[in-house]
Amino acid sequence: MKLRVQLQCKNLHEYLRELSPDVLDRLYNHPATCLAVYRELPPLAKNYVMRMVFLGRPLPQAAVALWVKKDSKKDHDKCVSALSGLRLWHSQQLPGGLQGYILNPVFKDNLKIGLLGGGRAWVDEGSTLGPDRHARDIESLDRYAMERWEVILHFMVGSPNAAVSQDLAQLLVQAGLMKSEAGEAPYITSAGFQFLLLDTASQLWYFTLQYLKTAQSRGMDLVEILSFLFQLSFSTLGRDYSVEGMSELLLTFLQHLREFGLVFQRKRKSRRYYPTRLAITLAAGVTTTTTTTTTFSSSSCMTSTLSTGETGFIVVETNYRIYAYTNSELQIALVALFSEMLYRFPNVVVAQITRESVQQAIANGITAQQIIHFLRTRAHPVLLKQTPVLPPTITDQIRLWELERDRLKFTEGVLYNQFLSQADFEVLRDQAQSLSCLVWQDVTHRVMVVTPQGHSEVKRFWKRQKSH
Amino acid sequence: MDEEPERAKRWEGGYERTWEVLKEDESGSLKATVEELLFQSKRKRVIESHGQVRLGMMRHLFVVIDCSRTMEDQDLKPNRLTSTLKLMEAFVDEYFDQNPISQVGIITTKNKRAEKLTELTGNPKKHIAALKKAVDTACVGEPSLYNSLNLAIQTLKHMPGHTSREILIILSSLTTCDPANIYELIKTLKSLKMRVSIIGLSAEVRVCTVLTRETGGSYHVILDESHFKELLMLHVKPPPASSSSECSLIRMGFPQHTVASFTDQDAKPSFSMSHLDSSSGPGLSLGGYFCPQCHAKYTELPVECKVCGLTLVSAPHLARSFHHLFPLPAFVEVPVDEMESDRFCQACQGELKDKSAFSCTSCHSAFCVECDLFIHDSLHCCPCCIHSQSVP
Amino acid sequence: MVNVHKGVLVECDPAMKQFLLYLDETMALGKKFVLKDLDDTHLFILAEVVHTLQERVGDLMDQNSFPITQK
Amino acid sequence: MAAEDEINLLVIVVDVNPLWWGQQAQRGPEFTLSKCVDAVMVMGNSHMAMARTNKLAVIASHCQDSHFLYPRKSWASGDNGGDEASSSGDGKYELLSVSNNIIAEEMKNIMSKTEVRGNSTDTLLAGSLAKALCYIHRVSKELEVGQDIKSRILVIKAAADCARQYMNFMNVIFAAQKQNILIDACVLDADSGLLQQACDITGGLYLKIPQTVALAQYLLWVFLPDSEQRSHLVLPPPAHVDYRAACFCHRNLIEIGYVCSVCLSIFCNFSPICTTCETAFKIQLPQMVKPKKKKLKQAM
Repeated sequence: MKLRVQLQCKNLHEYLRELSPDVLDRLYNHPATCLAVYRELPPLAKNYVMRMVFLGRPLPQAAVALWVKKDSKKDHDKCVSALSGLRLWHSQQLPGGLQGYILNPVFKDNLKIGLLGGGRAWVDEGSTLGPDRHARDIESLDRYAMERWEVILHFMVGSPNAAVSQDLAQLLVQAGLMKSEAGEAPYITSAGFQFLLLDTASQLWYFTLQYLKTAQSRGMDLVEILSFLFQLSFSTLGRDYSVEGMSELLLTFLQHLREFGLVFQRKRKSRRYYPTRLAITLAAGVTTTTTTTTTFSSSSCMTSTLSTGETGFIVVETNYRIYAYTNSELQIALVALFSEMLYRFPNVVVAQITRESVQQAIANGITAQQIIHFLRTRAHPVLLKQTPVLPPTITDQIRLWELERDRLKFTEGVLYNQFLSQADFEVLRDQAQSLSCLVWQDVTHRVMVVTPQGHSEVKRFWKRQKSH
Repeated sequence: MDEEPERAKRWEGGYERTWEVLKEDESGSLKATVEELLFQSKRKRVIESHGQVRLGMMRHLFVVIDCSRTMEDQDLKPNRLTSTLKLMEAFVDEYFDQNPISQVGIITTKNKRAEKLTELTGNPKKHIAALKKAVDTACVGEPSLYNSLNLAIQTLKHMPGHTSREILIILSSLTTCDPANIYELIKTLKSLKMRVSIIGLSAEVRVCTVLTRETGGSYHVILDESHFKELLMLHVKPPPASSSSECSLIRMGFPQHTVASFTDQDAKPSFSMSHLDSSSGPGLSLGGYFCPQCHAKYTELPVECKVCGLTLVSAPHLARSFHHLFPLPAFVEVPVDEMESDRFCQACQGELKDKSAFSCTSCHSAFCVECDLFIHDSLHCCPCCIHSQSVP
Repeated sequence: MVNVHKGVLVECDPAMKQFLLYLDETMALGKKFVLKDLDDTHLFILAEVVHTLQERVGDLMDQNSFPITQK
Repeated sequence: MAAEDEINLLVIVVDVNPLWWGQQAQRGPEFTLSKCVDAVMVMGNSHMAMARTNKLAVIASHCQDSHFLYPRKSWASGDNGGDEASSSGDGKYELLSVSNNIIAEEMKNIMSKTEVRGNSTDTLLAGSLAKALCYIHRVSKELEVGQDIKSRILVIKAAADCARQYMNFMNVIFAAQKQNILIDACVLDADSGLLQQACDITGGLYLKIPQTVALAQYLLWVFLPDSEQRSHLVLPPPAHVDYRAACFCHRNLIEIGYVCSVCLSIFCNFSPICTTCETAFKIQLPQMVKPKKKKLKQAM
């Protein structure tokens, strides 16, 4: 009955927790992964790790618990579970019989290497190749990255001149962002619309997660590509790195990243690559995207837009007008998803949010929250100076328009009525309740509704009951 | 308005071509001149500090707030009263920050009467609380200049001669309802060496001009809210002491803060004297400041001992006022092109991007505009001179 | 004897319920579709009308809304 | 995670007074300046590794000068901290190795360039703190709209206090307090009254470490958490701060004194003329005072 599919996106920790312990331990074998995982820990847990990283011995658990004040017990428990969940520390018996904590030795060593050095180099230096004659500056890298990424988005909305590789198209279909019926060009799904409205960092992270999901089926080693991704995210913007020493598998991966715009490589066979801002801020998307439905605080949205090097271009006024200062066909198309276009000028389009346009968007599976999030993350700096960033009249009205569609709530079910006795009703109701298929009941009128799935079970029970 | 009473009014002055400041560049853009103007206005904020003038460091100030019907005008948003009270809160904070051993009292006037909102005290919290509450007061009737001044005089005239006696009036109404001849009162004020300053919210009024001129205060009329704030903040700086004011050595106590922990067996909770007059709040606490003369306990400084009358302060309180006494001379503007040293600000290490830098007169280090402002507004000492000072 | 109906449980505000009952009585959808009136906020209806019903409710909302913006 | 939303700037001020460190090297060779700088680097690296938005600055406080060790002066000119700075190739996070190289290099520069004039054994902390504040001020001015910054200063202090700095030091403390900047102090040698006051007024932590060899551990345990996390952690209790005033005439600490109403100088005994501003005071006895001198002596 429900028409909408919510776009769910996990954060890094939720993702890692699902991996097997074996894979996790192998992941921690690279300093970059350790640093990335460390950064995503709760702030208090980061301090725990820092306090223990230079200690050789395990610490008594009781002593660790005394690190925090009494009022912050809850935060402490959260940290303990986060650290244990990610296998960053283990419990260990101390000589005196006490329980103690010790950091995962692999994690500890590699974090130390990441912080202070003393290990192997992550990659061969670009400098061994000598200076690049075609060196790229940061602006051109940014431009390149955004262009590449927009091609993918363009492809999703079906722009005629956006072409992507077969691999990528397939990935989009597998991710559920597009659908393709036999022989026809793929078209966008409602999840795809929701995806378009995310900020770039979150889009990227969602996309990466989907990529990782399918990576194993392509015969790729999860650990190898994850380590490489994290390594990229800790590289310096505007520097070149050499592909020397990369396995065949990673080279294919690199080609994929090149298509997404995460790295720049002048030619397919070029011996060097430049990570772009998209790759470096990949980790930023990790934190800001928890689930797309959560309310974002304005500041966290800020970091995500800023980090990808875009500036906001949308001004929303209380008279329901939107001014989008952009030339990008894609951005204009995105704005048009939930608004009515009024005028188009060389550097700006004027649109209007109307009830019809919002309802149309909602019918496409976009939620009000996603529209508001889209507007907020792309808000013009002028708009950002005011609090709240968006006029409350607009945000409230968009939410109200969404609620309008929810005045009726439908639940499929089977109605039981005309019970002969109260006892009969109660027996059957209790049974339905224990099968947890009871949807609704009215004791005085002896009426109840069960789910269609539970119906057969309840019916069988009733037959047996009667035959007694 | 404070200098010459017979100065030409603006409408009598020459025809000003204010728009001629703006000049287009070759491409027809105004950007350069606008930036130049912004730069100039930034720079203007560094007020020329008057070097060796004796200041009245211990101030007793009464602020009179007009609460007459005119305060309901909405030319300041949301209305004059709310806007004034908001600014007053900031003023009180800043005042005690800059004048830690001074006192303030607030008087409101409406309906031809004057009432004390708060007594003359050195505790900012009380004033802020009272101001927050005052937002709901109804603005009625006419203000009375005479009654408010009279009320302020009653308290101020008992203040010792070495302190300043000041009254600041925020006047919204164009009229005042006085029970007697105000010119007599002005004479009294003058003889008592009280300084009256006025900030007008509407327009210039003759009686105010006379009042401020006679008592040596200043009179300004606001242009808009930001100007209002600027004018109010001018009164945060201690005024030059009148030459005839007395000087004396004041006895003060510097109590030590004793922190008693719960583990200490001897520590007994005791009542703080400062809670005597406040009806709310728990008075019992462990540590505190003990008056070195009579051992009465206080939780906050500065305070005048309720028992023996000794003024209790801590050394940092006095230090807070030092920058008024030893102001940092203004830096001189030097064009960046003429500088021989590398073009980085000595303080923040940033590149000097503007056309001119600012150089300290004694150590000749160059600073950027932002640092210049910051140094004069908050820091009050030159980051580079500190180094040279120590070399004998 | 216990009676069993397959259908859809509708949960809505009382005002909306009245509107549904009105549609039912006037045979606006061409037939009766309310199987049972449960209480103030619940109805049990035929499953096949759900889609048309949503459209009708949408129409009602359209009639009740006024353009809040002028172009 | 609220900490991700704002920029967290840590400015470390290291006391590199060559006299003190020279003496220290003779006293105990196990803790030298280079060890101390290493500890600072560990602290800085840990801070920067914590979050992408964390920023670091290091200032060396010398006898007569203070130098920015990191970032370099050209820090605004680009993200890539210079071409010559490359990663160390031993698995360290690139950003960290770049910053560590810069710090080490600048440190070398200072030590080789500056010669010690005079025999002042005290470090000019006030100057370094003032520069730190200017730097913080500048960084916060350059923020983009909507960004927040939280800054704190960590002082690693070796040499003794300098009494002549008192006024400047106080000015710096009040400026920091106004900007909501914490000043933390990690003291290696004798207790510093000035820093105690600084920490107390700005709400920072003051710690005199008993074992200098373990400096890095102390830094990581006590000073790494930012103010937000400090509210959860059990940390050393606030130091007892002596707020008694010292009189200007004999430098005695006094509980009751006399304060000049004109210049706020503090005296332990009553005297008819203020020695600082030469004001003659009115005494309760009648007809003692001549007309006052209006000219004041140059104060400094």
